[in-house]
Amino acid sequence: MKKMTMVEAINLALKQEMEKDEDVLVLGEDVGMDGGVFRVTKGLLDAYGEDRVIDTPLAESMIAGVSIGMAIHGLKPVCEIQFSGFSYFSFHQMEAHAARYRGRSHGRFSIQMVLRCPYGGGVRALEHHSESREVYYAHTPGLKMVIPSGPRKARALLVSAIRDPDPVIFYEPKAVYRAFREEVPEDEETFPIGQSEVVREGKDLTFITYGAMLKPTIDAAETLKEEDGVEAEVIDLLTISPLDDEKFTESVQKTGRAVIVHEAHRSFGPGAEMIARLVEKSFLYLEAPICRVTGYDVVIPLYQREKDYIPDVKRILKGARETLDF
Amino acid sequence: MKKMTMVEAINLALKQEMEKDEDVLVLGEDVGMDGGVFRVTKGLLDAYGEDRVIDTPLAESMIAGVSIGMAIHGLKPVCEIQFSGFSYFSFHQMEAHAARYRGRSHGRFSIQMVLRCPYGGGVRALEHHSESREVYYAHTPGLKMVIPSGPRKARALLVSAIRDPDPVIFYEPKAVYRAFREEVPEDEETFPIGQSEVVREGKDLTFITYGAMLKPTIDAAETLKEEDGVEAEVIDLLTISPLDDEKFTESVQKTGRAVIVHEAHRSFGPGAEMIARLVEKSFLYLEAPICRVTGYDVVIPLYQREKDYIPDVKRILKGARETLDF
Amino acid sequence: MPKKEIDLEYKIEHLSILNQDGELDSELEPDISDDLLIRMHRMMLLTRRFDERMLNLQRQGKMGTFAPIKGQEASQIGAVVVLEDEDWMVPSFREMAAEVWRGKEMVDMLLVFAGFNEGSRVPEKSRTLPVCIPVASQLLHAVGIAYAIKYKQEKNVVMVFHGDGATSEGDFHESLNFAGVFQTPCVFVCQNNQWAISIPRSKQTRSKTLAQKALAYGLPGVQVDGNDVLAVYSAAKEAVERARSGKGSTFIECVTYRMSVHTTADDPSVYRDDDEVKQWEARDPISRFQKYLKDKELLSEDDIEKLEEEIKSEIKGVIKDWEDKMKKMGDPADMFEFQYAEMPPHLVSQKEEVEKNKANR
Amino acid sequence: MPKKEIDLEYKIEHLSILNQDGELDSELEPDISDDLLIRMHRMMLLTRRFDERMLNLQRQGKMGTFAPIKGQEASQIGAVVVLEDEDWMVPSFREMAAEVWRGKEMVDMLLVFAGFNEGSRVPEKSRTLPVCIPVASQLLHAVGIAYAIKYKQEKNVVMVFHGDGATSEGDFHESLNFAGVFQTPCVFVCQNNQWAISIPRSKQTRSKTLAQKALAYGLPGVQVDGNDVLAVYSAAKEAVERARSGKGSTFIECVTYRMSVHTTADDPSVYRDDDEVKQWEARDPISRFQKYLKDKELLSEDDIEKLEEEIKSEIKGVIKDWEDKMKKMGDPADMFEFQYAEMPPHLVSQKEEVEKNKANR
Ligand SMILES: Cc1ncc(C[n+]2csc(CCOP(=O)(O)OP(=O)(O)O)c2C)c(N)n1
Ligand SMILES: Cc1ncc(C[n+]2csc(CCOP(=O)(O)OP(=O)(O)O)c2C)c(N)n1
Ligand SMILES: [Mg+2]
Ligand SMILES: [Mg+2]
Repeated sequence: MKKMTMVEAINLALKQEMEKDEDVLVLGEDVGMDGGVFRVTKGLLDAYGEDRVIDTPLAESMIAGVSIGMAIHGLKPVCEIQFSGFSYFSFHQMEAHAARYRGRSHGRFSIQMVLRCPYGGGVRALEHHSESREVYYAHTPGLKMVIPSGPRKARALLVSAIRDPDPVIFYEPKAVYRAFREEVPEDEETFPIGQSEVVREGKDLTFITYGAMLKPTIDAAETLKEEDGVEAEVIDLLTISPLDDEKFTESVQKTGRAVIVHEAHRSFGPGAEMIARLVEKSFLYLEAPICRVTGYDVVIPLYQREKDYIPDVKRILKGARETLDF
Repeated sequence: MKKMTMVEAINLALKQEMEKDEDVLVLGEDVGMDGGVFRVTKGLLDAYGEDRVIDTPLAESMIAGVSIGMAIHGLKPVCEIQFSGFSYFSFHQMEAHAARYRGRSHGRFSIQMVLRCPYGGGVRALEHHSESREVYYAHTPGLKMVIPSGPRKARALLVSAIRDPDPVIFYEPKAVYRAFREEVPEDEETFPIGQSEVVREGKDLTFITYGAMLKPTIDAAETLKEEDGVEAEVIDLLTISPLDDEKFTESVQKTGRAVIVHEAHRSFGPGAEMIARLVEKSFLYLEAPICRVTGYDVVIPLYQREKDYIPDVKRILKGARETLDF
Repeated sequence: MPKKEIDLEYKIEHLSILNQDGELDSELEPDISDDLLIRMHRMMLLTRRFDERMLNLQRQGKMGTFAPIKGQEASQIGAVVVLEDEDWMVPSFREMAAEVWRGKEMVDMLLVFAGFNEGSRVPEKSRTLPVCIPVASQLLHAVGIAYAIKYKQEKNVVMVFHGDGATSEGDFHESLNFAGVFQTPCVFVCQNNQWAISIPRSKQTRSKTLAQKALAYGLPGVQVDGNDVLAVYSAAKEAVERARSGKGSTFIECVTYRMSVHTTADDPSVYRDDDEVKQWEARDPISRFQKYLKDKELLSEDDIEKLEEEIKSEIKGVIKDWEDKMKKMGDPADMFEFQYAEMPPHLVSQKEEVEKNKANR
Repeated sequence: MPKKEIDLEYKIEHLSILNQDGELDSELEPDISDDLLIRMHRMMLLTRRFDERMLNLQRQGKMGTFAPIKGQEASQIGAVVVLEDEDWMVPSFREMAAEVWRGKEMVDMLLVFAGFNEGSRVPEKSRTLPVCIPVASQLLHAVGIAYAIKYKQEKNVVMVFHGDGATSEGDFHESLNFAGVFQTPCVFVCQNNQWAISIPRSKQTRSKTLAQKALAYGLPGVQVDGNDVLAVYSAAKEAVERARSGKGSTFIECVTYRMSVHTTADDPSVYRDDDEVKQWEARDPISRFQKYLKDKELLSEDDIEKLEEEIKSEIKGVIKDWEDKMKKMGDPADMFEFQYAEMPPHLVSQKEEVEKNKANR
């Protein structure tokens, strides 16, 4: 198997789905000639032409709204918003329409579209390029919200997202884009949307995380083993909404302790929902308060202080140890 | 004291603040001549003229963005988005700018603006007129999010919001607009933003709620007393963000049991944050899982099924009894 | 200061064929078959009466909010009749006449306005979108469909409706720009009915016409008398032909008038003069069309009387049907349907919750 | 079909005064004091060199992403010098020259691009907004400020900058429409540098000029040679005077060119021809202005040499200052400042968390 970065793996998913299905097309700012500002759509224009790899004018509401229209007429658009921080320009289109045409038409129209965007910190970028606001989408009925953590899952999930009859918001952790390589099979691979995965087994503590936070969380789990003799289970959510609460419920009912790790702001953040579900379904199993290791409730600072905003191994360890010591 | 509806009380707040401070002005669609589609701004145009009570063209991003500019030059705009369902057209302006100019300018600019909009179900309206999506704003650092429950509080909170140096999203429960009257003092009254209120005392159970849900929650509390001999405490949040977790922490540490009631969708909804805070701060006091009685995770249906979507006394009672029986 | 003028190769024209007294500019008379003329007239009258009836039902408390179309029949029917069934029609929320022409069941309209989601269903073959409440947002769907048509090398077109107020929204701008850049087969029909709730056209924008906004996107724009069904037809026909033959989008401003309330929740007496309404009554699109049809001997007073009776009983039938249907509807658990192609686990359990609650009541 | 043409009373003109060889159309020569001319030239040269230096620092890994201005000095300086201190200037993210003219400290720019929030501070008296990254969204703030000025019956104006790509955004449309309806004292300066990252002007919109977009809002629009600092000055002067005298907004399209990369994260060789860049190098705004100044005997080769030296040491000083400042910065707990006027309890406790973490490291 070839070793790929996440950028290459996503590119592969796009290429193969376009090869297989003429209805799949790609649109966004600079996705054509330029191959995307992160080179995720590189080579697609040459392979499929400008009708199928569409360099749009600079307008995010348009990108989302036009994709909705395309889906109504049977296409399967994969649109790119250059950075998640600009996806709020199209938020009303996703909330009012992508999420609702199925219901509004009483089942007639499927908005089979994927809205891809890089999110999160880690690339020394300017303001608005480092946010992690998946909650806006996760709280919106009718949308699905997916966040892969590594190249192989990104490829498999994107293929599933493109084939999913519902609109999928696909947040790509830009810190992971070129951070490491993974073996990615050339042959088709999918991964079910709505399903999380236990990526490390353990009996003492459950970590729930996703996206760029998976790596430091696994590192923390390893340290806990080495330094504290603690076996931590790590769950990679992969889909944020609809939330797969089965796997983490099962895990926490075994370990009795949970730590949630995400880049997003803490208050009204994704972790709160996981805590709520754990309280609802596993109250009597909980041996300690569930800990949130998260971004703070401030605008993410420019890159010099970014590392203090984004959870790192030290903060994860601290949260885990407090939970274990409770 | 005069008895007023919430519409009249909000109108009074606007009138008095405009009378007192020339920098306060009102803008939005149909707020002038028409006095607003709910008549909240009635009479203001006649009293203050069209430069101060501005009928804008039909463009929500403009309404928010222009308000931000006005605030930068020292005005205190109170803008109206006709229904909260259309406020997402301006979401990027609130997220990217209203919330951030203070930080971005390192303290130089205050975006002293209020964005008012009617929210929630209950008026037999068309699609997009009944949503309750306060989480979008509550999760956004730099914004404040306020939801009054009755005429008197609405008036006092709006005055405080207008005087608050930070941008305040002011959601008005349209189901309450004309539902009942309350005595509202003619003389100035304010209520601190960021502070909740215990509106009914009790020792057995804590209800946490706000907006249009306060009324059925109090009714449920009364029923519990009559039928079950249970003394429920009821907390009216009033401010959703920054969340006043002190009062409900104190209450739940006394009662050991909590039920959260809101119209918003359940998943990744406001209730989740309250549960997370309770788990973090009051874990050992909890005698039962915290129950969420909420809107479901579906687009709010048109009015024939709306009553099945929005929590009512029966559903609140059911949640409370399950919590009490745990 | 003297500067070099740039030739924009551009002009904005106004088209009027049948004036307000029903007098014809015969040079411009479009070639419409007698049969089509009669069906257009019937639809205009039917929807006028249906509109009146709905207002009535709403006032009786039998329905929630709706947006009457009175006065805009010509600008809707004149445009929409030009479409083939396989063309797409994208309405805003005030195109009841155009929707009914396209096959939307009147009983479904009543159901929506009475608060039943079922009424917004779109039958399998229909290419008419459901109404769109958020102003101007549907324009992007229209150009997206148009792009898809072009991509698939099909020959259909899209016609999208919107109001004068809608021209102020960002989504309007982004749609027309997309249409210009990609030369999509999409015809924009602006129903300039002079008002956006309480905001008159003059306060909506400072541009002299709405039609000229097309220039910003390199698109042709034309203004027509929207109460003149022949003018609307001619402009729409030309625009649809342009689109169908691959020449791209056209923007049509129909100058018409909202003779009734904005919606049933609105009271226009607060903000507009009765005089203005009276002036526009004289320009009624139906009476002027009737005069034309009479002049052509396609219609007599007798025919009109018979037609009115026919329409009355048709509407009566629809209402009966509606009342019957409503009795069979309203299962609260239905709200969980059609949220996703497959119901995810959390909705399955919430649905069970609702069913349990229902059983316990 | 024959229709009645509507007189739009409208034309779009192109203004050019100093051609690419520095030859003057003396009839159009604006009346600018020698002192101002010299200061304009100095600023253009200073910011050209500073831009080059920043690119250098970025390539060495000392700074993060930034957007070079090379080639756009005239269209920025020509416009901004017309403003008074009490006027407002609202930049996008590529107006370094205009910002420095307005008093923005170069050291602060370096700080921002090196990832320190402190660099975006706005001094108490300054009426220049911080840069705005989300394209076109700043236009609404500009017209809002302009409304506030008018409301307060003050005499100042607002000048707002944006790019060609920005004209596609909904916020652009909504801003110009607001400016038209309320006749706000706001001058729009569009830096049409031919590219929006990899999207050429021709794919951004089908309209022949960007200037003509103003027609949609009933605003005057004009196109100028943006590499001709005299033309930009003249157009800006006229527009600012119009605005100041209560006659409302003007839209100015400066036809210029982005001679460098979009940002330091961009590689234009992927999407644009070197030949195009070469053509535009011949139209460089600085060399042509220098020729004009030499012809006027306001500048000699010697002066230029001296100036280059002066600038070099000025920039050196700035960089030294920057390096010193950076050493004193970076307390992580600072991220909690300026989120709200008063720090709410949850931030107080999160700040404590950060301080505790810091202490434990
Ligand atoms: C985005 C959005 N903002 C506000 C509203 C509330 N609203 C409904 S109709 C309307 C006026 C629309 O005016 P126009 O486009 O002229 O259409 P008309 O109602 O005249 O047919 C407004 C403001 C809405 N539905 N959507
Ligand atoms: C709303 C938004 N969308 C996308 C981007 C990413 N982006 C930054 S600059 C740019 C191109 C801007 O082009 P133009 O307006 O011509 O300005 P220029 O960069 O040429 O100065 C894009 C797409 C952004 N900053 N904001
Ligand atoms: Mg209208
Ligand atoms: Mg550009």
